[in-house]
Amino acid sequence: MPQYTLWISARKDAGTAWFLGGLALVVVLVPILNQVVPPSSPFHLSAYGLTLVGKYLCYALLALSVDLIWGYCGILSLGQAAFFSLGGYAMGMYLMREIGPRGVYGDPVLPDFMVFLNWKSLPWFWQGFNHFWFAILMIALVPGSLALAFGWLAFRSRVTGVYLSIITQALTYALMLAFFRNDMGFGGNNGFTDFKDIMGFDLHSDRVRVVLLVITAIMLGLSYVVCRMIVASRAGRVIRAIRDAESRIRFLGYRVESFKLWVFVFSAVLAGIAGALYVPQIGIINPGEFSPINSIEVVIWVAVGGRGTLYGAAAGAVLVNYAKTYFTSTIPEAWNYALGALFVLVTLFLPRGIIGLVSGRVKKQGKTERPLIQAGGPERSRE
Amino acid sequence: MSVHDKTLYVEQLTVSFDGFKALNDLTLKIQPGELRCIIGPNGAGKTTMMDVITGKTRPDSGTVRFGPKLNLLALSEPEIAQAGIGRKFQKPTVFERLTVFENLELALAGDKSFLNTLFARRTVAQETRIFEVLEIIGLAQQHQALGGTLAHGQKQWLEIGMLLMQEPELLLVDEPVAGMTLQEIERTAALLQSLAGEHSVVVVEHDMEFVRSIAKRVTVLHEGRVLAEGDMDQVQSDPRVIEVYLGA
Amino acid sequence: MKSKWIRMTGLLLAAGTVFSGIAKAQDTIKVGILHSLSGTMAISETTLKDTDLMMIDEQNKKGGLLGKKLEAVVVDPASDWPLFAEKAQELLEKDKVAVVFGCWTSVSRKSVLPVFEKDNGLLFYPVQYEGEESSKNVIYTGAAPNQQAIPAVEYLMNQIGVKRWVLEGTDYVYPRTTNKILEAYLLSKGVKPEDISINYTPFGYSDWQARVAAIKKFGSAGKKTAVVSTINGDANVPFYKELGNQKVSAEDIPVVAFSVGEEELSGLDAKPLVGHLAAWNYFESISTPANKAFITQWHAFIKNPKRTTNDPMEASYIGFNLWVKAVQKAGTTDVDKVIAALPGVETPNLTGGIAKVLPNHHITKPVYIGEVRADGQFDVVWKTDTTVPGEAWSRYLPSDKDITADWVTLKCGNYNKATKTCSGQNFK
Amino acid sequence: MKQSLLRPGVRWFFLLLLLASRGAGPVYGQSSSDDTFLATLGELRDASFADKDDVVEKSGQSGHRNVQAVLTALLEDRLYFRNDDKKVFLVKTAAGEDSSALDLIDPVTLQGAGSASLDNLTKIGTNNHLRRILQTTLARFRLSSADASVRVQAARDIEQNLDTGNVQLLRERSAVETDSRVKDELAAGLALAALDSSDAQPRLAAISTLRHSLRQDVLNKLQALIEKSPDGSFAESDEHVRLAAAAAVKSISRLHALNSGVETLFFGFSLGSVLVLIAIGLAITFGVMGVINMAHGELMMLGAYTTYVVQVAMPNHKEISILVAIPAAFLVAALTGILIERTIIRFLYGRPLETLLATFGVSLILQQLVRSIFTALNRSVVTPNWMSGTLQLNEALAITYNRLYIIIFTLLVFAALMLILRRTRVGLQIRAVSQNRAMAKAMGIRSEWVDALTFGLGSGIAGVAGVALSQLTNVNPNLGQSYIIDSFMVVVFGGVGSLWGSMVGGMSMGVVNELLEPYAGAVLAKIFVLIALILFIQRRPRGLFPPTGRASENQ
Repeated sequence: MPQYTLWISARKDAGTAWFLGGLALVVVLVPILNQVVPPSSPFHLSAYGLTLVGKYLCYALLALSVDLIWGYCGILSLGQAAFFSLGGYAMGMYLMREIGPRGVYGDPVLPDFMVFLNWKSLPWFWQGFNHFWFAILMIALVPGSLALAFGWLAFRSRVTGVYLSIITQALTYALMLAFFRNDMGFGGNNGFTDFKDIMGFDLHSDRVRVVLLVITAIMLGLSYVVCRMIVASRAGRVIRAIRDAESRIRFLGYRVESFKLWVFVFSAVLAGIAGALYVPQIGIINPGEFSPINSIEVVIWVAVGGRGTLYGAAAGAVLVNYAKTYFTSTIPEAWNYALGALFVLVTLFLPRGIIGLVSGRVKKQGKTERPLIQAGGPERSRE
Repeated sequence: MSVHDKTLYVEQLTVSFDGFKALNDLTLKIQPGELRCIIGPNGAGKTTMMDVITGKTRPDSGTVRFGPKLNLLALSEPEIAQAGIGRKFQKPTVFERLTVFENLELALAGDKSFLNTLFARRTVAQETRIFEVLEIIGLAQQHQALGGTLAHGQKQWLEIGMLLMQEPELLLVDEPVAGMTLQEIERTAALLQSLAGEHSVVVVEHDMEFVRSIAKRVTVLHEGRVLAEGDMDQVQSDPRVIEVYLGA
Repeated sequence: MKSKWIRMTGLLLAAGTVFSGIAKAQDTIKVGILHSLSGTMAISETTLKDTDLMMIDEQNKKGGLLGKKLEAVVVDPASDWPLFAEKAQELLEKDKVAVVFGCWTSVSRKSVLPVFEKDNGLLFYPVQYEGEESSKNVIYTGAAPNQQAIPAVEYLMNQIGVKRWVLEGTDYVYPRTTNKILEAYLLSKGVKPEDISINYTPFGYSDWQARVAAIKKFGSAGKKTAVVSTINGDANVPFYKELGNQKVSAEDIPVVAFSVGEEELSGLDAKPLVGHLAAWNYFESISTPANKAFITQWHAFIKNPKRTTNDPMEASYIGFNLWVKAVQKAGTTDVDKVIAALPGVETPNLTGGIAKVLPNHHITKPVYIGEVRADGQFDVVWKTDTTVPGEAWSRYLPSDKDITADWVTLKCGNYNKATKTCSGQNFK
Repeated sequence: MKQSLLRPGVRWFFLLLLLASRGAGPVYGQSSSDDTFLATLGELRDASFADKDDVVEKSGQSGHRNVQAVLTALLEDRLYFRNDDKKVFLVKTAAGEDSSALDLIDPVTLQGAGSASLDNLTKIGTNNHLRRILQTTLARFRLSSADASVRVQAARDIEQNLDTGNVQLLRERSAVETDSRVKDELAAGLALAALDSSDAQPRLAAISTLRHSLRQDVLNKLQALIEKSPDGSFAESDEHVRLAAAAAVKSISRLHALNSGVETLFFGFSLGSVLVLIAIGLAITFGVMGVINMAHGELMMLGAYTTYVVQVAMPNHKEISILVAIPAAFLVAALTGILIERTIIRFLYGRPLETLLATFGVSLILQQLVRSIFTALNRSVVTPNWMSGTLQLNEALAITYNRLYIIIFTLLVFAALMLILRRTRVGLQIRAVSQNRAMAKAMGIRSEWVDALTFGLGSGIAGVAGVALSQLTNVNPNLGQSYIIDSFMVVVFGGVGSLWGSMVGGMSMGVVNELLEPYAGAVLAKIFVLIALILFIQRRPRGLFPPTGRASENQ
C-alpha cells in the first residue's frame, strides 16, 4: 500500500517527482563533481560547495518538519529550532567523545571545556555517547520525548493558536539560556567545535564530506516520502481537517489531541535528525542555534516556499538560504534590505509562496479569508 | 450496560453564561427510535442543550445519560461521538479544503485512532457505502469538489451525509432545512423519518411547516426549561406556547 | 511545472558552488575581511572592517605590495558562528585570499579555526582573548591574559591597595579563563578565598540592579574593594548606567574593565564613570606622533572627526603591518612562506615600543591602565616600563605550566615540556 | 605609601596644638612660608601617584592658608604647571572640550595671573586613590562649611580614617555643632572610634548609640566584636559589651533583612514596569488587531533613536530634551506604524501568520536602515541629572531615581492608554471595530481608518517605551531584537487583547524574576519564569485575562 500511495502521489503531482528527481541528481552529481572532476576544472565542486549544499539539505529537512506540523496540521511551532539543536547536540556529544585524547588538554575522556572548567569526571548525561548507536538513538529520543512531554501537556489542555506558538517559543528560549550556561556541561557559548572524525573517518576529508552529504540527501528523500505517505493517508486527511475545523472533527469521534501529538513528535524527530546531519558538516553547534529567531526564520522559509506542499517548504529553505549566502558576500552592507524585501514581497504578492507561482494544484489553499474581527471572539454557543 | 436500551436521559440540566441561564433545570427523555422535534424562540437553549449532550459545553449542574449507565458528562466530544451520538450543526460546518468524498470518508464509522487511520485502506464496502450516501444526499456528481465550494444547501446535505456515515444511535440535527428549496425540504423530511425507528432523532427547527410534517412528538423550550410537550396540535393549542410565540 | 522552480534553484546553486572552483588570474592580492557587519557583534566589528579597509587603501596608495594592488574581499558573517566558518571557507576556497583579518569573539575564532588549519589559511586575530591556544595558521595581535588582566590586578593591588575582589564577567570562555587565571594569581599573592567573589551573567544582561547592590554590599566589608570586569559588550552600558545610578564611585569601588574602550564609552554618558579603570595596550589619549597621525588618518577615512579609535583597531593596524612586512620578507604571499617569515618580524606600536611576532604567534605589547575621563577618553595612570611578551599558556594555571607553544623550533602550539609530546593539532 | 598610613596621627597632633591655640575650626595661620609651600607643590610636578600622596599630606600639614584652595583645585583637575617655567598654577575652570587657553591663578596670592595656552600647560593628574586621600584631607576643612549636608558628608569622609587627630576633630566639631543631622553623624563617628577604646564603659556607650544605626560598616564593626577567633578567645574581652554588641547586631540585621526585602520588591516592580512598557504597545497591535508584529521591537528602537536625535538637536537643554523626546518618539513610531499598516498590514488582515512573515521582513529593513544612518555603534543618551542618583530612604535602603521614574512613567502611559480607549471617541471606535467590524462599519465607522489609527497607537506606545529603554540600555540597531521575545511572552501571559492582563502579567513576571534571582542567579531565574509561563498556559490556555477579542481565534 505505501509504495502504491507514493506511486500514485508521484504520478499525481509533478512536485514530488521533481523533488525526488532533484535529490537523486544531487546524490549522483555531487560525488562526481567533487571526486572525479579535477579541481582545475570549472565544474569541480569545492569542499566549500559541499558544505553549502549539505547545509541547504539539512535546512530543507528542517523546513519539511515545520511544513508537516504547520502547513498540514495548522500548529505553528516556533520551537522547532529546539529539536533541531537537541539533535545537533546529541551528535555533537558523540563527535566530542570521538576526539578522545587529541584534544587541547589531551584528556582521554573529558572534552576540553570540561578540563578547562576543572571537571573531574564525565557527568552522567555524557555517558554512552562514545557509542555511535547510542548517539543515533538519542538523536531521535531526546527531541522526540521532549516533544512528547511538551505536546502532551499543551494539546491535552487545548492550547492553540498564538498561545501554543508563544509557549513553544518560550521552550526554545529557555533551552537557549540553559545551554549558554557553562555549568550545564554543554560547552556554554562556544558549544562544540573542532571535531576530528566520525566513526574513525576524518571529517576534514572531502570523501567523508561527500558521503555525509549523500546520506543527508537520502535522509531528506526518505523523510519526504514518509511525510508524503502520512499526508496522503486517511490520518493525513484527519490532520488537514484538524487544521481547518478542529472543533468539528471532534464530533466525528477523532481524538484531536493524539493526532496532534503524533505529528508533533514525528516532526520533532525529523528536526532532530536534520540537526544531527547538520553538525558534522558545518563543524560547530552552539546555543545560538536555539535562538527563537531561528525558529521564526524556518517558518519563513516554509512560507516563502509555499506551505502545505512539503516540496515547497524544502524549496523555500534552499532559496532563502542560498539568497542569504549570496547576498552576505555580494552586498554585505545591505543584504538585510534584500532579504527583508523578499519576505515582504512574497507575503504581499505570493500568498501561496513561490510554489504557488508554478503550481496549479494548490489552488484555493493557504487563503482562508477570515475576518480579523470576530464577533464575540471564541465561538460562543448561544442561539 | 444493556446494549439495546439507548434512551437519552437529560435531568435537571443547568447551564449559565456569565449570569445568563441558557438552560435552567431542563429535564428531557428521548426514547430509542423516537423522532423528537424541539422548538422554541431564540435563546430558549436549544443549541446549548445539544452542546451539552455532545460534550462541547459543560453544565453547571444536572446529568446526561445515554442508556441507564453511560454518563455522557464524563466523556470528551470524541468519546461521545464514538458512543454513537452524531450531530449536525446549525451553521453547516464541513471541511472546506477536503473534497466531498473525503469529508464523508472521515465520517466513516470505525476505529479512529491515529495509527489505524494512518495505515487504513479504503475497503470496497466502505467505498460503496460512501457512494450510497453520496446518492442519498445527491452529491454524487460533486464528490471530487472541495467542501468549501458547495452551496449552502449542499453543505447542509453534506453534513447530513457525514452524520449518516457515522451510523449513530442518536442523531442531533440542528436546523437541517435552513436554506433549502421546497423539494429539498421534503427529501430531508423523508430522510429523517426513514432514519427514525432504528435511530433516535432529535431535530431542532424553526420551520413550523417542516416540524409539523415530520413530528410525532414536539417539545417546546423556553428560557432553558421545557414549556410544553406533546404532539403538534396539543402544543400549538397550549396558551403558554402561544403567548411565548406571539408575545402577548 | 513546479519542476521549473526546483530546476531554477538547482541552477542558482550551481552558479554559487560549481563556479566557485574557478581560480581567477592573480592580478591583485586578495585580502579577506571577516567581521560581522550585522547582528549583535556589528557594534564592535564594523569599526575593524573599516580599519582594515583604511590600511589596505593606504598600502595601495603606497603602490601596493610586491608590485600588485591589494583587493579587499568583505563578507558579513552576521554574528552567526556557523556562518563564520562558512564564510571563512568561502574566502579561502572560493576567493582564494592571501590572508584574512577577522573575528572578535572567542567562539567565532574557535569556529573558523578548523577551516583555517584544513585549508592552510592565515588569520590575524585583533582582539584580546583568553589564551590557551596557539595555532599554526593564526597570529594573535590582541592581548593575552598576561598582557592585560594580570598587570591591571597588580596595579590595583599595589598602587590602590585593593584587598577584596569582585570578578564580574559574562558567562563565556574569555571571562571564565581570565577569572580562573586571576583567581589563581590572587590566591598565590595571599588573598583570602572569602575576599574573592566571582559571578557570571548571561550575554546582553540588562537588569543589573540586584548585582550592583550585591557588589556594594560586598564592598562595604571595610576592606578596599575593586571590581574586575570581563563583562561583554552589550551588557556594559546597562552595567555602568546602574553603577552611576547607585552612586558606586570610583573612589570607593573602582571597576577595571578589559572590554570597555573609547568606542564603548562613546556609546554612553561617561560622567558617572569618571575614575573607573580600563586596562589596554593602546589608548587614544596617548599622544605620540604615530598615534596622532593614525587618528587624523582615521577621521579622514571615516569622514567623522568625532569617531574614536581603540585598542582592537591598533591591533588590526599592527597585524596588517606585520603581514605586509612578512610578505615583503618572504617575497611572496604563499601562506607557508609568510608564516615561516612572521616570527621575529617587528613593527612599531602607535603608542611607542615595538610589536614583535614571537615564536608562539603572539606579539609583544605595552600595557596601560587608564582612568575614565568625563569626555569618554582615558587618563593613563600606569604603564609597564617595557613591552610584555604574550603568553599563549598561562604560568598561573597548573594545567598549563608544562605547556608551551613554539612554531620555530618545536613546530607545535601545544607542546608538553614534561612529556615531550605535541597534542591537539589538526594538521599532519 | 604604607608609612604614610601611619603618619597622620602624629601629624595631626601638631595640628591639634594649633587648633587649641586658635579655638575651634581648622583655620591655619602663616605656619609655613609661601616658598616652602610652593616648593612642596613643585614636587607634585613629576611625582608618581604614590609620591603625590605624601606631597598632599605634607602640604596638608604645612598649614598654609591656601591649602584648601590648592588641594580642591587638584581634586577638581584644576592644578597645572606651566611648561616653560615649571611654575604651579590653579586655573579658574577645568579644561573643557574645546578650550585652548586657561586663566591662571597664583597659588600664593590666589589672584589672577594671566592666562596660558593649553599646550604650554600640563595638568597635574590624579588617580582615584589620590582623590580619595584628597577628599579625606579636605573633609577636615569642609567640616566647618556653612552647608549642613556638606558637613555630614565631611564627617562621613573623615570616618574613613579614624585616627586620634580626626577623632579629636570630630569631638571639637560636635561641641559647637548645632544641626541635628550633623550631630548624629558626628556622634556615630565618635562612637565608631570609641568601640576601639581601651576600657569597656565607652565601648558599651558606643554600642548603645550605634544600636539603631543601619549602616553596613557599623554592622561589620559590631560583628567583628562578637567574632570568636580560632583559638576560642573573643576579639572583645568584656562579657557585657559582647552581649550588647550581639543584641545590637541582631536588631540591625533584622532591619537589614527587612530593607533588602523591600529593595528586592522594588527591583521587581522596576523590572516589571519595563516588561509592561515593552508589552502594552504589542498588546494593541498584536492583542487587539491580531497582527503578529515582529517589527514591534524595531519601533521601540526608533523611539530610542528619536530620543538620541532630540538630545543632539537641543544640546543646551540636555536636562529636558528627554521630555521633548517622549511626544517626538510617539509621533515617529506612530507614523512609521501607520505607514507599515497602510502599505503592508492592511492587505494581510485575516492572515496573521502572513503578518508575522511580512513584519519580520520589515524589522530586518528597519534595523539595516538605522545601521546605515547611525552606524552600528551605540549612541550615547545622557541621563539628565534629575533622573540620576538615588533616593536614600534610610541608611540601608536607597532606590534609584531613574527606576522610580520609569515605574511612574509606565503607570502614566498605561493610564493614558486606558483613557484614550475608554474615554475618547477614537477609543470608542477602536473598541467597536475590534468587537464587531461589520456592525461598526454599518454604523458608519471608517474601519480602514480606525485600523490605521489603532496600529499607529500601538506603535506610538512602542516608541515611547523606546524612550525609557534609552535610559537603561544600549541604543543600537539590535535594541529591538533583545526585547521582542519578552514582550510577546508578557502579552500572551496576560491574555491576548487584555491591557490589564499585560499590566498584571508584566509586573508579576518582573517580581517573580527578581525574587528568584538572589537564590537561582540571573539565568536560572529567567528559565524558571519561562517554565512557569509554559505551565501556566497549560492551566489557563488563554492567559491571565482570557480575551474576548479576535487574535485569540486566528492561527
